[in-house]
Amino acid sequence: MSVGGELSVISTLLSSALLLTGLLFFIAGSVAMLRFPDSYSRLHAVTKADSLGLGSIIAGLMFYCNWWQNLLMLLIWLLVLASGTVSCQLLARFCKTKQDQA
Amino acid sequence: MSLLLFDVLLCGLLLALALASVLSRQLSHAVILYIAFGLLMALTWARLAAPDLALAEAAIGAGLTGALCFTALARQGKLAASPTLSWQQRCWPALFVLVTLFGLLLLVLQLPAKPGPLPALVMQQLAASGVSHPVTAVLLNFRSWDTLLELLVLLLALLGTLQVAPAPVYQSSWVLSRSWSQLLAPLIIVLAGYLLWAGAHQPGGAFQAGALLAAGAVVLKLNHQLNWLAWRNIWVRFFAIAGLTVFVAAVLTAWLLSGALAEPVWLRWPPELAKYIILLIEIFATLAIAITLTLLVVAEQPATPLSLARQEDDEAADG
Amino acid sequence: MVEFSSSLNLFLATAATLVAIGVYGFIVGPEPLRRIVALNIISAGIFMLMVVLAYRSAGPDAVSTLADPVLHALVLTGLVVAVSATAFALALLARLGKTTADRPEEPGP
Amino acid sequence: MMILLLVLPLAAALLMLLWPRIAPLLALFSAAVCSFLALQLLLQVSEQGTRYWLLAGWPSGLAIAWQADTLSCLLILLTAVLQLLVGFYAFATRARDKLSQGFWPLSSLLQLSLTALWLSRDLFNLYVCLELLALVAVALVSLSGRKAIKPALNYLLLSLFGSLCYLLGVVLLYGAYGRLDIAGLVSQWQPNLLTNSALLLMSLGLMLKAALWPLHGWLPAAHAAAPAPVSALLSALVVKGPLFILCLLWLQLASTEQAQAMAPLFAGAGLAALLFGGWSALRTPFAKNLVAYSTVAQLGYATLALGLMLKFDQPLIFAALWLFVLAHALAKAACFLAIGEMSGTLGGKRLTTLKGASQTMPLAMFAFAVAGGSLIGLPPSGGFLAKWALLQGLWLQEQQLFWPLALVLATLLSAAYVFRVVVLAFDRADPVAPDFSPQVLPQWLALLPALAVWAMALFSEPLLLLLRLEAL
Repeated sequence: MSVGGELSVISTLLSSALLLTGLLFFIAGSVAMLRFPDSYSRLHAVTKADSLGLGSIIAGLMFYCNWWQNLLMLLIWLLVLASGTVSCQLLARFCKTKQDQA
Repeated sequence: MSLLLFDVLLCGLLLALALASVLSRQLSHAVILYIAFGLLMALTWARLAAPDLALAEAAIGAGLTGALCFTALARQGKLAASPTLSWQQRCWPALFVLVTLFGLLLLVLQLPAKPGPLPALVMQQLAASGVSHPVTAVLLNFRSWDTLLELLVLLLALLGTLQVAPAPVYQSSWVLSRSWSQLLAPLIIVLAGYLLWAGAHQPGGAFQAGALLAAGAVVLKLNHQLNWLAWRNIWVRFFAIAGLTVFVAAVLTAWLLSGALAEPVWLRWPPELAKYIILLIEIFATLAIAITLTLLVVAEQPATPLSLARQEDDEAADG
Repeated sequence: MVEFSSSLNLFLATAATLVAIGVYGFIVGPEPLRRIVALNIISAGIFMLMVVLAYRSAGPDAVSTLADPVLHALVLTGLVVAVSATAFALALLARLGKTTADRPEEPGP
Repeated sequence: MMILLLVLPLAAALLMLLWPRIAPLLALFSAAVCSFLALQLLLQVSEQGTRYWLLAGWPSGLAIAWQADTLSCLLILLTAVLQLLVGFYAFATRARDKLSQGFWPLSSLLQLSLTALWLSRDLFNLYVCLELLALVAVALVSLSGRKAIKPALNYLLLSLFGSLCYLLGVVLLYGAYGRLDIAGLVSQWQPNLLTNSALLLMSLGLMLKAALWPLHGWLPAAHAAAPAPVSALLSALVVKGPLFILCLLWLQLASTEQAQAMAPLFAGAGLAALLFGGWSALRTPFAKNLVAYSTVAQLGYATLALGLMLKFDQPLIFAALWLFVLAHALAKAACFLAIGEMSGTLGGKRLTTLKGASQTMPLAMFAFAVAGGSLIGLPPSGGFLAKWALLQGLWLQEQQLFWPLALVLATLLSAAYVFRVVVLAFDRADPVAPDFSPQVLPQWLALLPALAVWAMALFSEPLLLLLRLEAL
């Protein structure tokens, strides 16, 4: 994947910006996970920020790869998005039932 | 230089996670940190030119061990904070461990840098092994006896688990997660098939494929699917031991085929058939590994006579 | 080349430290589940030592020549053995938790 | 033939999982055939000399190495025969003891893993065998239900820790020499810091697994909690596996200086085990714990013999080491079966249950007394044979008064704990229920290994010759 040398300046800048944005979202999500008070807001922070973060990192990486790898990365992103959504819902429901019981 | 920076970061994170997992006050934190540690280990294997291990670690080490630990946590009931230890209880072991660490560092840093004779030997014999991926060749031809015993270890862990495991704690299933797991299933089967097929010439193989299949089956089973997948079903038992059975059958057949030789050699595959034998073993081993790992994670109380005494024991306790 | 060897030493030292951390966790405990996690950390350290040794035998240009496949195969075997043993230990632990949880309900002898 | 010895128990175990109904039959059949095959193999090897195999015919280093010398063959034979005996006992008492069906496949797998261990001469393969052995042993212990879970978990965790120590040592050796077969390592062996530490690490792990003093803490609880046939197998066979590897390491791999340096440590640990184990056996109120502590003490003899062997390099002491192991295996199997039978029939775990057992269950008590005689070392039992060989070996060295004296002290201790049971048994029995009718067959089965250990004296010449043929 080390074809980075052939990229134009704009592409490099763009991809770096995307990568940095993704990183920022990840860090924000992780900090929120540690700092937020209850399960719901943590879930909210983690799933949203991480989906977006992963998306922009993948977008940033797309400048370096061929179409086949890009397709795979997109697929991975979709899978992560969907499973993140499902597991977020599951956890939230679990929390809700526990709350109701208590 | 950037690679060195990456390495420093990776190692630092690994150590921090391991330390935090050991020292954390709550057991649940320890488990979560350990799972993160497992994922980073997979990354480390990839960094150290061991893609086979990265695949296996991601599936087995992080995924299944994590699921197992969480099941254990769930079974323990309420999450109590760990008993606090006095500083003496922490200090003396720490001192001892520091001395050990110093000794170990001294040792590992003086290991010679020259490679041993085996890698060259593997490359030299690779053509005769029937596969072109050296790790698979070592696993299923050069040191196949280890692999047979290892399959046995896996089966044994299952036997032991079935004997002792209490009834699993099921949460009620939910439509969305069930349909999502059903959606994932074909993808996982395709991926596992690919890994299995790839194992002959590139990273991948029975264990990785089996672990992946098991992960899919565990998710399905947690959603109340695959109800036939239980030890009391004779076909499940049959396939759980199929890996070993086919292995032994192949050994015996190969041994009988080589009977023409003055001294038949055990575990020797005939070179022209080696490829097919290894493929056959791998297919059945994958199925066996998948079933075994699934049952290990979602062990149900068997209705087979495997543990009659245990059930009576339980009934006595209930009565 | 300098970078290669300093990286390697770094990984070697990390492996040794992981083993030490695991040993500490195993000795201090105190819950069985944490001991099991600690055992897994020890085995991760040992496997890491093996993988670094394998990587080292390949030399600095590890992309072109392969790392020691024997060690990789041994680690794979070790991984499966470790996960089997962990699963069994966790099953025993779960059973133990159930037994101790049941005890108060039993009529005392 | 070699292959059948491994394939038969494996195939039997797999079939048992499919059809649990015929499990006992299969187990007994495979054990019987294996006993016969092992005897054949022993005869063949003692006539034609040691046999070597490189598995799958790959060049040395790449392939896993096997070796069948007389010692390995003797141990294989012992494993198969004890398996058969214990299997018969378990079959005869299955109705009363409610032994789980899980016992049968596990016992066959135990036989397989031990046979694989006795044959293997490859450090990593030995590690896999050790893990297999540990998992089988723990699964067997956990058969007896809830009371065994805690000891079983403890046993498993310590055993895993021991395996990891051993594995770390193996990895260090591989890092240094790049190979795993013992023969190959011997040819390149150099005594230095690296090999020293690797040997020490491996020994630490193996001593933990073999329950050698001072790492024996887990053994009494685990062995006492298991069902009687399982305790017999564990004490007689399972702890001997790591001991065997320990001997391989120190007698084959280690250089003379390393061995000399380690000798006093082993001898001291052996002596401490003898004294401590004997004393604990004298104090415990439970019958099975007494026998389990006696295992700790008797393993002390083997450790002591290993230490002295390393020090004096005397073939007679080597023979003594393995005579101890053989005699102890047979005697301890008899002890556990007899005690299990008595406490099963009389109902109770305490030693006081055995009061008057000489009148209520004379046969089982006789078996215990006869086996105890070998544990003490009364002539002409197997235990005596071993002790005599050890003393003879020491005699050949001058100025050795300390060790014989220590042996006498240890003998007195073991006599004390055996007589503790025997005296209790000869007390007047409490009146028994009118329908009291102990089963006779299991008692005879307990007596058989006890008689076998005394019969060892008849074969003392060939046994000594077999074991002296080669120092491993």
